[in-house]
Amino acid sequence: MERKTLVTRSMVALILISIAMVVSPAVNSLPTGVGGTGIQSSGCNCHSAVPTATVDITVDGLPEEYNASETYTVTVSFSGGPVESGINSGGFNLWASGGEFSVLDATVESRAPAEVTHTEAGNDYRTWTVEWIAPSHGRDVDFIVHVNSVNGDGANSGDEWNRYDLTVAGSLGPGLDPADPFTVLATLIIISGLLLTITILYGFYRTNPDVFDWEHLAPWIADWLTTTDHKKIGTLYFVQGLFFLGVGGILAMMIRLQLAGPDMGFISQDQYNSFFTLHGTTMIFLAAMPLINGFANWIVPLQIGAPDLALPRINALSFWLQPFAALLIFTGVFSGQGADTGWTGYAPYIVSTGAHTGVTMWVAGQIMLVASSTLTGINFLTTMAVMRAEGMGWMQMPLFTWSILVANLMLFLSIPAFGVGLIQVYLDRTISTAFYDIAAGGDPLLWSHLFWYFGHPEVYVVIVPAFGVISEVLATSARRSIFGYKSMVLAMAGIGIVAFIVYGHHMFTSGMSPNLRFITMLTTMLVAVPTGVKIFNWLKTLHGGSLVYRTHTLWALGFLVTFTLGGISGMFFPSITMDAHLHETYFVVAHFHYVLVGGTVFGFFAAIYYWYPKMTGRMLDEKLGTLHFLTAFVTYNGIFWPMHRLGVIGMPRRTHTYFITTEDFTALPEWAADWNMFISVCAFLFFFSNFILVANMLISLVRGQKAPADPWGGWSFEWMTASPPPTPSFDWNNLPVLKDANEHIANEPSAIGRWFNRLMVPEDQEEVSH
Amino acid sequence: MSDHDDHHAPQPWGPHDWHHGAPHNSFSPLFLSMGVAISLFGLAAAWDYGTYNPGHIPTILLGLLVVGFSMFIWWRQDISFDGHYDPISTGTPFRGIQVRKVATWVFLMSEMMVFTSLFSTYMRYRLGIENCGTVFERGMFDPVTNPTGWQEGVAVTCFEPASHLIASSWWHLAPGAVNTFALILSSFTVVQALRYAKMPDLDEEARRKKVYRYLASTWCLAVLFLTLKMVEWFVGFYVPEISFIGLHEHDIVSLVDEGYTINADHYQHHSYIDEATGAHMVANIQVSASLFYVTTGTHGAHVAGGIIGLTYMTFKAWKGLYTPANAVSIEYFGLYWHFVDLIWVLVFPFFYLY
Amino acid sequence: MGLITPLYDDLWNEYVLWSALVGLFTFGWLYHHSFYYTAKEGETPNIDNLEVGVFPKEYDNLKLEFAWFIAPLMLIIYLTFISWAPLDNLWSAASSEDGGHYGNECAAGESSNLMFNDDTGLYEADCYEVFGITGYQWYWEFDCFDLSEDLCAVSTTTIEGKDQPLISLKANTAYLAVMDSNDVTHAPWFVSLGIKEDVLPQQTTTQWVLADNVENFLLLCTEYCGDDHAYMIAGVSVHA
Amino acid sequence: MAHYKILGKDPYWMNFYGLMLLTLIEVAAVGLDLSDFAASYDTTEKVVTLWILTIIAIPKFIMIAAIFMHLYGDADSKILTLTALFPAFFIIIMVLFIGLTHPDATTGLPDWCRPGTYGL
Repeated sequence: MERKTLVTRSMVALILISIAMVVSPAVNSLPTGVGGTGIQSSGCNCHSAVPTATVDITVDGLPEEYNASETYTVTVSFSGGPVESGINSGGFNLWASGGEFSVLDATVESRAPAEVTHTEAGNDYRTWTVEWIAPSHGRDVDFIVHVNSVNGDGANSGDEWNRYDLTVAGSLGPGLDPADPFTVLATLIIISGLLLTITILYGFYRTNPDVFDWEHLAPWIADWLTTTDHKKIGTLYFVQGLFFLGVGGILAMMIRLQLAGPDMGFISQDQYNSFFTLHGTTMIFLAAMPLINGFANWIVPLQIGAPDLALPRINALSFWLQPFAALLIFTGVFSGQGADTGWTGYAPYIVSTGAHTGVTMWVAGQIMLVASSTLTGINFLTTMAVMRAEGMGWMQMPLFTWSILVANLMLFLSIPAFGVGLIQVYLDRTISTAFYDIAAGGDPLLWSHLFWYFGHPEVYVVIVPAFGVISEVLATSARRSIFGYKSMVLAMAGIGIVAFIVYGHHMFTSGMSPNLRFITMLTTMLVAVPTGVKIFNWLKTLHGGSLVYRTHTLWALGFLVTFTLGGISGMFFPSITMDAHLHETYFVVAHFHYVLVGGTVFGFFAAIYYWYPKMTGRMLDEKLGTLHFLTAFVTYNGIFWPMHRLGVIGMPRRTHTYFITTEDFTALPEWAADWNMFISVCAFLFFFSNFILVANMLISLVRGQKAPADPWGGWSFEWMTASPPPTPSFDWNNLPVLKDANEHIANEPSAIGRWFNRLMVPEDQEEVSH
Repeated sequence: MSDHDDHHAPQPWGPHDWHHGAPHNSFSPLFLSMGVAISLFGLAAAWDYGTYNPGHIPTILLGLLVVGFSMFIWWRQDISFDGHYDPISTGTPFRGIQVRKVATWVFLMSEMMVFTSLFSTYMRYRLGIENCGTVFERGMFDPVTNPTGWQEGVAVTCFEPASHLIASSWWHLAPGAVNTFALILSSFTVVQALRYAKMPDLDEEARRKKVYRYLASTWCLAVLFLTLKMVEWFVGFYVPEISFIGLHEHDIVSLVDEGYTINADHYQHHSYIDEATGAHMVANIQVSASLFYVTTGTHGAHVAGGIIGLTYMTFKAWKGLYTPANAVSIEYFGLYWHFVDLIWVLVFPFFYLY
Repeated sequence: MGLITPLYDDLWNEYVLWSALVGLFTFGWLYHHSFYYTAKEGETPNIDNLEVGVFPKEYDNLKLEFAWFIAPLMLIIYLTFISWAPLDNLWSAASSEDGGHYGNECAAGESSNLMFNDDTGLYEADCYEVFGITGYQWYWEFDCFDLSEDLCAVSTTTIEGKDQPLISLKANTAYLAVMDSNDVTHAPWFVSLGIKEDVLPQQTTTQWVLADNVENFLLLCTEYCGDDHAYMIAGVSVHA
Repeated sequence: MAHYKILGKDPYWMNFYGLMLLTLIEVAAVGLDLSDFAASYDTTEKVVTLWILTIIAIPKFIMIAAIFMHLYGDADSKILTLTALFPAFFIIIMVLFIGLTHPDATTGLPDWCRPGTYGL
């Protein structure tokens, strides 16, 4: 009985989710929806329900086969239907799949380059003439003509209409229809979703091939939907993060297609704006952050020797807020009303009626993400503060745990500013408050301040966990303890503090208070110090070590290269004189992709290869891994290295096209277009190279070698548990105790140490534990 | 098919088995997220730049229903909690303190940042936009003698603090002042509830009554707070004649009826009338009104959230389920509630008085 | 590389030099260690005796760590110092009494005489002219105030098949652009001069437009402003 | 829980009385006509009121935090006080950077960083 109700109820939940998933992206962002009158499909049905065959349409002037780019004079006329009265006799609509119409007289107006219709004045005729300029591509062109035969009484009754289709051959024969970018995007996302579903089903099948039936599938799914176990939630985060990494990648590919050459017409301006906005939002909030949370969920409790997180149910809540937020963020994308503000969403554009209506939903989705991040922050900070195993002081925590601690501290102290800003925008856009209403005295820079107060710590939140990963991976691979553990921790803490006082460098050219601009110029320079310490410490760790090359080692070394490059290019921005030129160019794009892809994503790749055996109990394939590293690393640099140059010579970011020097004006040199093509090609190669990783993960899950508890020889607690670890991860009644290879713990603390101890350790423990 | 727990299947809906470390599955997070998303969607659909589309109100209600349902699951799983497995910290600086108490404090850290953001917004606008009173004192426009003055019929963009209305008369201030006392009193009742729940030498029925009554009065005070807020914002009230203190019968008009709204681009106030000519200064005060309503509204939303929690706790106390062992969960709520009170200590002088 | 303005180029060259040095140092170190300190095939030695459940032996050297705390610090202090003086030039005060580099606003007929002083590494001028820029969704509007035709002229030109505004400026003249926006935030980027500053509605911002070379180039919008942002361009023509 | 007394009485009650008293003073400060007092200090009534309100808000704040929220007198008070004070730095930064700055055109480097004699 109990199992049965469980199944029924989970099914209800599943159905609700499916409905939400199906409906939400299809819902038009309010209040306007998909444009277009639908005349091509439904005809002029206001004049009568069905077409009348006796209305006879003739189209003169079109050849059997057209010559490319030649101009033809086309006459549309008809006979039949009600008697002509001289006034309001008829109307027409002529649509072509290619070429352009140009209007000859006042009886005709153009609705689109390849669509013409009659004007008010043209209503009195039954013959119209236009010019058609044939396309240059030489493919067949379809024409669709609709005519209304009208009786002139001013009402629609008694009118008749008909439709006539014809095709004009081109020299190259029929061509493929150009794809609508929305169709491409939707198709790709649906395919990804299907593949994901199949993978999940296959995963279930592999768990127990004997019972592949509904009775077992339903509770299995219900268990995943309701789980509060940190490892399962971590896996859910991975699934979400990798899925959206793919979606963000698809968006990036469409952007790169558009930018492959100057003035490409693959996607429209409008679509471009909405795609780059969603690319940014998706990659930061729906791909990078869930991946971080995935690792944090999996590894942090294992590393500190805790059976689970401090607040498991809150943990489940922080995860489930994310997919629903994603639905809101993507609302309106396919109807052309997706958010088009850039991920920074600068005011006052974000609250203006000129922005797409989907912006409201995008803001709403991000409000949910703010809630999710806050809850995650509370959960992890509490866990790390209170659930460390005996013997593990702050300064004995593994560096990955430290990095998550610093990241969460930054995140949850800064994200309320963003949340408040978002709520202000949300209210401005719904109930019409006036926070960013410029006419009422609103200050557009307030949004920038609130956004970057969060936004700058946020980019460190994304990179710092990668620092932790690299520290673990490099030390273990070099078979050494990390060099300068304390300075590593201090450097991370320093980055955490500095993050809050440098955000003004995003606003050097924004009209912000000059005092603050100058202060942040000085503080931003400081960022180089802790990052420099970290990089040198990593290098010194290798010294005298004995590097064992595995895939995660490769990725870690690759991280060192790309992150150092990204760090160096970052040093150009705090100098305001240079920033005045470099701000908002492809130099910036190159810089932050070097640190966010070369830093964060490469860090994640290292982490996946490093911890996958622990998570699944199977080793990943080293050959495929090396192949993945080589292809991805090379193509990655091919994408972003040339962008530095493009930025310096004057290519602005967030633009749908770029301008090549003409006789009249200096703009980008011609080779800039070649480099853009090169970048686009590399981008596709990079995109596809990551399928090697996906394949590796799936194949290894099934056929991989069984993993031992400690395959790489690390020291922290996660290697103590079996692979995969049991649930609960450690026995509540028999928690692990950390030993220490150093002797200093036994030493007497110094005077400051004694004061600190007195401050930090409650004297009377009886009091507080009842 | 959930695997490692040998002794019971996880129950995603029903009461928890509070056995330590056993997976305690829950549908609540899933439904809560779904409900929040539906409500936000409905809210954005129902209002579009101030245009109201009542057709989408059911969507909001549906969302709130789902949220309510998820809270119900959550509470159903929680009500059997008797404090026996309240996790205790093992890490050094917090050793011995309840884990969830630490979590509550960490949560309050982020709440501090929320209100700091709101106050920073307030300061920026308060200092950045000229006060309406200052503009008025500059006098009427004259191309020669007073080129910076205001003109009849032309709206001036300026900052009009709500306190100009509220602190203008004792009766206007009354709801806010009563609210201040109500919140302090409710802080006190919560802490009393905690004290009696913890008192070890109290018999069960006496404890049940004390805790239940103190929590219930907290609930009432919180509801009183929101009610008075609504009166002050939207309703206004009637003042009877009390002749021996010289009070005459009149109505106190609500802020909204005074024209102090987020859409007030032609706001007038009786003190902004030029005595010599009788001309009105009109002002665009949308920013100041937005700030007032959203900041005090955020605080109000926290009170409303507290009421939701209190409803459940009062119910649990009425059932007599608080014992010295799990009394500390009243403290978790209490910390939040005192924090809301603290915020009011700042909001009240800066939005109602100054 | 670069060749934007001397102000920018000097800084750029210095930064690129230091980047190259830091890069060479780091990558040299990295490549040496990653090839030199390598385990033999199939071997997994354990140098610091890492053991599961034991916090590893500390491996540090305070002097070294301090050294590479100080080294980047010195470098950034130096980089801040060299960025400082050009910033004063970029953000020059608008009158010579306040330490401005471009004198006071030109009287009628007075010539600006903008030139780059190689000794100080800064631009200097006797006086400056003022013109206005206003951003609209999605076009630029220039205002020459009462400047003569020679100093500032506004017309239209065809760029990529569309009519766009064109502003003509005189070479070797310092201009102060006084900027405003009609709707949302935009930012005019004088690409060949390497400068940009946001224009904000209901607020005035300024920037120094130091037209020193004869050149025709594009002015692009570099703050995202909506649908036609990419095509919000104008021509700038600097004549002798 | 409180294990101490204020003036020999129960701390919660005493705290409650104290808070009520301070709030009454606040309301009175707004209601009373302080313009003469303000004039004697060469300032306006608004300024005086603001000062009174700010000064009273501080002890109220501390009383609630210390006694009702148990940041005084409990075994865990010290560490929880430190936890509560942790965001102070970030709050100060936000108030300074967001609350107290204003958009401005760059009419020269800020005065405090133009010694006038530097150069390359």
